[in-house]
Amino acid sequence: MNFELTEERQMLQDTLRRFLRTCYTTEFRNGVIASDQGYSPKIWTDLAELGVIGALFNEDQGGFGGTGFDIATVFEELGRAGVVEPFLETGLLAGRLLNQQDMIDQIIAGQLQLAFAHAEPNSRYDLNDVSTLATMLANKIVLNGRKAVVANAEAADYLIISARESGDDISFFLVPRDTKGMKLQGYPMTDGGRAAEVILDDVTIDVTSRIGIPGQALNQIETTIAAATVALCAEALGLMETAIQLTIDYLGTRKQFGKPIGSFQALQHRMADMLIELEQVRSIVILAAGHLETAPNIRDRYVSAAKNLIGRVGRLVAEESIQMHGGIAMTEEYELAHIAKRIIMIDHKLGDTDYHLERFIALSA
Amino acid sequence: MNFELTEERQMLQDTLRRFLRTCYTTEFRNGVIASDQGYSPKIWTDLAELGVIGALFNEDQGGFGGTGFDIATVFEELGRAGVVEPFLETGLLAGRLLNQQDMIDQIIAGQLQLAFAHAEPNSRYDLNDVSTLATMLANKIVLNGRKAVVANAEAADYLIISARESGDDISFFLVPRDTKGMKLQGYPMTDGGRAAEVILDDVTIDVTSRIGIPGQALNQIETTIAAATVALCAEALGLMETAIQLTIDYLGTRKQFGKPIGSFQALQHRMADMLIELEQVRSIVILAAGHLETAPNIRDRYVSAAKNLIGRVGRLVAEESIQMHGGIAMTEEYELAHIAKRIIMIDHKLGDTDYHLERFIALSA
Amino acid sequence: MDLNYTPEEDAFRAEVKAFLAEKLTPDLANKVAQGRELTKQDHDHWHATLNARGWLAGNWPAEYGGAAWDAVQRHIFEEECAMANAPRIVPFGLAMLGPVLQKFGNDAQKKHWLPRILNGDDWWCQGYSEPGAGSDLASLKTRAVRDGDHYIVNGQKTWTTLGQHANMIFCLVRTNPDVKAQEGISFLLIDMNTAGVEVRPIVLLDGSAEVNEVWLTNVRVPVENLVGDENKGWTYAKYLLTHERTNIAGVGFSTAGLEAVKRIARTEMAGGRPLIENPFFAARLAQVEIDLMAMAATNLRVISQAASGQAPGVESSMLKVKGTLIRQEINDLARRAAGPYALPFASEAMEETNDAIGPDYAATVTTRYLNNRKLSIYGGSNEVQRQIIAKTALGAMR
Amino acid sequence: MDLNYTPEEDAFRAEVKAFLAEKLTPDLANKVAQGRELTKQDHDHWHATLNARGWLAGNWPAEYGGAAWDAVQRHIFEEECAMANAPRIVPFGLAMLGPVLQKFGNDAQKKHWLPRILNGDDWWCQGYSEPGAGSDLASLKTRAVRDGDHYIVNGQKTWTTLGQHANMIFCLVRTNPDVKAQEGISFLLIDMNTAGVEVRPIVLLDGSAEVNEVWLTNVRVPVENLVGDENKGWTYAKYLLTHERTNIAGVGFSTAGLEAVKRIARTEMAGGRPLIENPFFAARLAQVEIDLMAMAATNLRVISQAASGQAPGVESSMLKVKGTLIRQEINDLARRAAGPYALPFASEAMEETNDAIGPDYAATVTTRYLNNRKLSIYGGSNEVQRQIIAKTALGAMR
Repeated sequence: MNFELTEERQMLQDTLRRFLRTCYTTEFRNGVIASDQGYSPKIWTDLAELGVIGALFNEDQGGFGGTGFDIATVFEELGRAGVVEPFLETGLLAGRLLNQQDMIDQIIAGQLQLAFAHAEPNSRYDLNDVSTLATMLANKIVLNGRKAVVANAEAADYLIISARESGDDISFFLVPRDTKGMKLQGYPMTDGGRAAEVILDDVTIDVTSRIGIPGQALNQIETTIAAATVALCAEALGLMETAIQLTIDYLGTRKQFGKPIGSFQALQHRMADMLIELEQVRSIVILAAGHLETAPNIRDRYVSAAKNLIGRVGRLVAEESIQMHGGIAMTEEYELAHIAKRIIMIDHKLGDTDYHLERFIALSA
Repeated sequence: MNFELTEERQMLQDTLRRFLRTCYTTEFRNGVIASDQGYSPKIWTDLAELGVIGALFNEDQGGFGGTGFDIATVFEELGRAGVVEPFLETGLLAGRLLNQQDMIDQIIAGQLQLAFAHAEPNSRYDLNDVSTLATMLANKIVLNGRKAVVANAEAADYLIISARESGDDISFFLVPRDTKGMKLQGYPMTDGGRAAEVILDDVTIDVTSRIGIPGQALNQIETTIAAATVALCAEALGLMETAIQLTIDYLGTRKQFGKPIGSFQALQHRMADMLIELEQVRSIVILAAGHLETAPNIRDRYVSAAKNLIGRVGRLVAEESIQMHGGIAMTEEYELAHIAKRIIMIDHKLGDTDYHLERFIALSA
Repeated sequence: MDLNYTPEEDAFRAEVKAFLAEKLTPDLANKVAQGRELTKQDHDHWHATLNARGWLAGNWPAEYGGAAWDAVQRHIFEEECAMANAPRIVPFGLAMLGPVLQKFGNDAQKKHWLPRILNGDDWWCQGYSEPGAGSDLASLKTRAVRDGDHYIVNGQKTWTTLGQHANMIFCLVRTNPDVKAQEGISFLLIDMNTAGVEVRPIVLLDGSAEVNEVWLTNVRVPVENLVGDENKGWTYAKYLLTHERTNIAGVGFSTAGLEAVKRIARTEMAGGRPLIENPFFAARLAQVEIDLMAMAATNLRVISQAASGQAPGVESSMLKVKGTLIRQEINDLARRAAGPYALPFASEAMEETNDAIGPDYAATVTTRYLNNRKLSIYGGSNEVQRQIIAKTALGAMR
Repeated sequence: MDLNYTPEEDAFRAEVKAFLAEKLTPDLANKVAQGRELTKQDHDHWHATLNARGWLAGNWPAEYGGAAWDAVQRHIFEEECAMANAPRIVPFGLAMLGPVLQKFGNDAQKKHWLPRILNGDDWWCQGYSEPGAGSDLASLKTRAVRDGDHYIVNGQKTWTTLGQHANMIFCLVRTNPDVKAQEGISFLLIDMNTAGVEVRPIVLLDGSAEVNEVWLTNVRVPVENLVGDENKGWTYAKYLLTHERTNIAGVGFSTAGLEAVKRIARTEMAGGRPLIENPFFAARLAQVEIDLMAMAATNLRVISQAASGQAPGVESSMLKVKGTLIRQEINDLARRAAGPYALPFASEAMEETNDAIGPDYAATVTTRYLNNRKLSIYGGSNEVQRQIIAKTALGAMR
C-alpha cells in the first residue's frame, strides 16, 4: 500500500501547478472565456509541451502515462486552476477512441483538436441511446441525425461521431469538421469553453472513416467514458481545493463587526465539514483512479461511487464557498465565480449524482 | 383564516399543560415506565376527568370534540409531557372503531381499556396486509393468527382484532382479553408503556362480536389510522417542543471553557435551525389536523406530508438535542432521554418517513 | 382554527386573477417564467398597468394613493402575481422609500416624492451596502459633510440593484464619524444626475448585470433632501428593512418554481421513463413540496397575526431562512432536471442565435440557480437571521 | 500509488482470519453482533485467548510483551476482528494506560503494572471526565493533597466505562489549584478497593449500565502511584488521548454494521418486495456505503503514513467526525429497516421471555442506535474535533 505519487507524477504535478498558478490568472481565464474561440491556443501548446497530453497516453502510443493515476494527476491540476481548454475532449475522449497512431502523435504534440459527438438531444446520460443513423449507400456511409452539446466541436479538426449501422449496434466514425452536410450551431458553456449542436444532414463519408469494428463501439465508449469520468472527478477535486482555499483566505481577511469573519465559530465548523468532505473526495478519486484498469463491473462501481460523492460534495462546497464569501463570490471578476460554476456544471457531464447512484446500486446488487 | 385555538381548546390546553407540568415529572414517569403495568391508572383517571378522552369524541358520542384540531390539541400536550399512558390506543384507535355507545361512555369516563390488534409480524406498515383468519363454524367465529406489537394489549379489557373472513376482505371483532385461545406475550416498549404479541389459537367468539359490516373494515381502519397519525404528529410536535426547551435551558446553564455553551455560535446556529424546523412541524400539524375531515385522498396526502416531515425533523431534533447536551442527555434520569426516545420511536408507528414519502408521491400524482 | 379564506378574500383573489388574465401579456409572463432580464420598459409598463388599477402600492395608505390592503390581501395579491409570472414590483420606491417618507418625511417631501413614485417619474435605487460593509451595515463609510445648504457626499455604494435604470438613490451616509457607528448615520435622497455620481455595472457569475457600484465624488445634495433628523438615519434604515421583508417567504415564487420543475420532469426522459417517475428525483421533489406546504402555512400564520395587528417577530427571520433554502432547492432541482442542456450559457447563447439550444425550459435553469444564490446572502444573510433567532431564544449569552 | 496490501500483509490477514475462525465461538460473536452486553467473563476469556497467542497488545513493543505491529498490521487485525464480531479489546489498560506507563512510568511501575494488564490481573478504568468537565477536560476539580507519602484524593469522576468490573483506576487529579488549569494536574493510579472509593452505575437511555460515577472521598493513594512528575499530568493525559484514537474511524465496525443492515433489508418485505429494493432505502444505503468506501480509503492513507513514521495530524479529527457520522447513519438505517419490531425494549424484553420478540435481527437495533449517540460525544466531541480542524486551517482568529 502506498499513497505517494511516483516521482514522475510528482514532477508533473509540481510543474503544472507552478505553471498554471503563474499564467492562468482569473483575468487571463476570463479573457479566454470571453474570446470567440473559447480557449487559448497558446496555453494549449504550452501545456502540451509540459506533457499534459502525453501523460494521458501510454508508452506504446507515444505517451508516458495513460493510467487512472496519470489522468487523476493531470486533471486535478487542471481543475485547481479552473482550466477551460478542451483536454478532456481532445486528449482523453477522442484520444482513447482513436487507433490512428499518426493522429495520436499530433494530439500529443498539441497540433490537433477533436470532439466526441455522441450524446443526442434526448439521450440525457444514457450511453446506449443513439438514434443517429449510418446508412451504407454505394460504398459510402451516410450519416443523419443530431448530436447534442458537443464540447469543442467548433475548434475540432475532426469529430468522432457515433451512429447506429444496420441492426442495432453502435459504430463510430472519424469525420472532418468541414464535411458537407454537417452543420454546427455553436454556443458558449456556463463553465467556459464552447460546445455545439451538430446537425448531420446526409453527411457522406468514406467507409474507411469507421473506427474499430462495426457495431462494437459501445464497449469502447464505456471504457473511454469511465476514464473521462475519473478525469472529471479529479478535476472536481482540484476545483474544490481551490474553492476551499479561496474561502479560507477570505475568512482570514474579510472583516465584519470588527473581526475577521473566520473568527465566527458557525463558519469555522462549516469550514471543518467542508474540509472533511474534501478528504472524502480525495479518497474516492484515488479509489476510482486505482480501479480504472480493473474489470468493467468493478471499475464502473468505483467510478459511479466517485461521481456520486463528487456530485454531493461538489454542491456543498460550491454553495457553501459562495455563501461564506457573500456577494463578492457572485461577481464574474472574482475567481470563485468560475470555480463554483465549473464544480456545479460537472454534475451535468457524463451522468449526474442520481444517475450514478442508481448505477452504483445496480452494480452492487 | 384564523390560527387561534377556540376558547374551549385553549382552556383544555392550559389545563392539561398545568396539570402535567406539576404531576408528570421525570421521576414520576420513570416510575410508571418501570412499573409492571407500564402505565398509571391514577393519571389515567385524572386525565379522563380533565376531559382528555372526551375531547377525542364528538357530541353525538358524548364527547365535546372529535375533530382534527381537538386531537392535535390533546396530543400536543401529551407529547410535551412525554405521557406514556395509552390514550392513542384506547381513546383514539379503539374509540373510533367502536360503535357501542355504552362502551364509548365507559371509555370517556376512563373506566375501560382497549387495544387495537391489527398489524401482524410481516405486515410492516401495510394496513391491508392481514393474514389472520376469521372462520365461521356452527354460528361461531373462530380466529386464528398472530398480531404484532399490540400496544396496551395486556391492560385492555377488550381487544379489537382484525381478520379476513371468507373472501378477501377485512372485518374486525371485539374480543375480551381473557378469551380462551388468545395468548399475550407482553413486553415493555422503548418509549414507555407495554405491548404484546397476540397469538390467536382457535379463539372462538360469538358472531355478535363483529363490529360493523362484514368485510368492510379497511375503509374504517384507514379513517381511524389517519386520525391516529394526526395524533402522533401532534404528539411529536409536543415532544420536540420539550426537547428544544430542555436544550435551550441547558445551553444557558452548562458551562465549558468558562462560558455557557449557549454562547458558542456553532451551537446557536444549529439551535436556530431546529427552531425553524419546529415551526415547520407546527404548521404541518395544523394542516394535517385541518384536513382530517376532508376527502380521503386529500386527507391522506396531508397526513403523509405531516408524518414524513415529522420523521425528518424528529430525527434532527432528537439527535441534535442529545448532541448539544452531551452525555447527560443519555442518562435515564434526565428528562430528554425519554423525550428523545419517544420522538424516534414515533417513526416506527403507523408508517415511517419513507413509507409516507412514497404515499405522498402516490397521492400527488 | 380555520384554514379557509373569508368569502371577501376569495372574491378579492378572483378579482386579482381576472385582472392578471386580462392585463398580463403572455410574452411578458413568459419572459418572467424563464427568468430572463426585463427591460426598463417592461417594468415601467407593468407599474403603469398596476397604477391605473390603483394596485401599485398595496401597502400604502389611501391618502397617498395606496390600496391600503391588509396583510392577507397583500399576500393574495403577491401570490397570484408570482404564480401568474407577473413581473415583481420594483421595491425601492414602493416598498422601501415610500413607507419611510410616509413615516419620517416632512410634508414637502411627501407631497413631492410620493406621487412621482406612483407615476413612474422617478426610478429609485438603494444606497445601503458598501464594499466593506455587508452584513455589518452600520460600519458604512460614505461621508456627508454639511456645506451651507448642501451636503458634500463622498464614498462608494455597491450591490445597487437596477441602479442602471435609476435617476434617484436613497443613501445612508455618515454625518458624524465621532460617535458609535449607528449614531452618526443620516438618510439622504440623491439625484443621480448630479455631477460626481457614477454608476458602474457589476457583472455577476450568471452573466447578468443587474447590480451596480455607485461612486459618489463631491456630490452636492441640497439639505432639503435629508429625511428626518441628521444622525437619526439608522432608525429610518431599520424601519425600511422591516418593510423590505414583506413577502420574505417567497411562497408564490416557490410555488411557481415547483410547478416549473414538475413540467420539466414530466418531459425529460431518464432511463426510459419520465424523470418525475424516477424515485430519487421524485423523493427530493416531494420533500421540498412538503417543506413548502409547511412553510406556506407558517407564512399564513404570520400574515394572519399581522392582519390582526401583531407585529411579526422572529418568525420573519425563520421565513427568510427557510424560504430561501426552499427556493434554492427548487432551483437546484430545475437545473438537475434539465440534464446536459443545463450546460449552454443561456444569456449569451440566446442572443447569438434564433434557434433555441435544447428545450425551452432548460434555457435559464442554470443562470437562475446561480443568480439565486443571492437569496441567502442579501436582505440580511441567513447567518445574520440565524443569529437573530438564536438570540431571541437564548438571550445574549457571553 | 498502490492500493494493494503487500503479500506479507495478506498473509497476516489470513493468519488473523484463521485464528478468529478457530478461537472465536459463534455464541460470543453472535452476542457481539447483536450488541448485547458482554459479561466480565466474556471479556476476560477473550483477552486471555488473545494473550495466549501474543496478540493482546498489538501496539506494545516486544520488550513489554506486545506484538509490536505496525499501523497496517494493527488495522488489519482490528478490521478482521470487527468484521468477525469479536469482542472489542477493553482499551483502558491496553490502549491507554500501557503506552503512558511505557513512556512516562518509572521502572518499578512498568515492571509491576504492565504484566498484570496482559495477564488480566488488573481491570483498569479511566478517571478523566467529571460532572462539570466534559469537552473542557482541563477544568477538572478532583483534588489530591500530599500528606506524607500519600495523596489524599477527593472528588468525583463520571462516565467511567465498565468501572463496575474494575479494580484499578487511573485518574487525573488537581495537585495545584493556583496555576493555569493545565499546569496543576497529576496522573495517579488508584486501587479501587481503597476506603473511600465508591462506584455507582449510571443507567443510560438504552437501559444499559456500562458507565459509572466514581466517588472519591479522602482516598489515600501511595505516592509511588504517581506517574511521571507532579503537575505534569496534562502532558501524559494528552499523550494517552492520541493513543485512544487508534481505530478512531471504526471502519471495521461500520463495515460489519452495513452488512447487518443489508441482511435485515433483504429479509424485511415492504410493499411486496424486499426492503433493499425500495429505492429510497437503497439510496440511503448506497450513499452511506460510498461514504464508507471513501472514509476507509482516507483511513488507509493515514495508516500508511503512520506506518512510514509520519504522525497523523488533523486527519484523526476528520476521521473521528466522519467515522462516527457514518456509524450513526448505519445504526439509523438498521432501526428503520427493522420497522415496528424496533419498538420492543430489547434489554429487558429479552430477559423476560425465552421467545424472541419479532425477528432476531430487530432485537437490539434500537438500543444500539440509542447507545451509539455516544460516539459523537465522547473521545473529544465532534464539535471539539471541528474546532481543531478549523483552527488548523484558519489559524487562531480573533
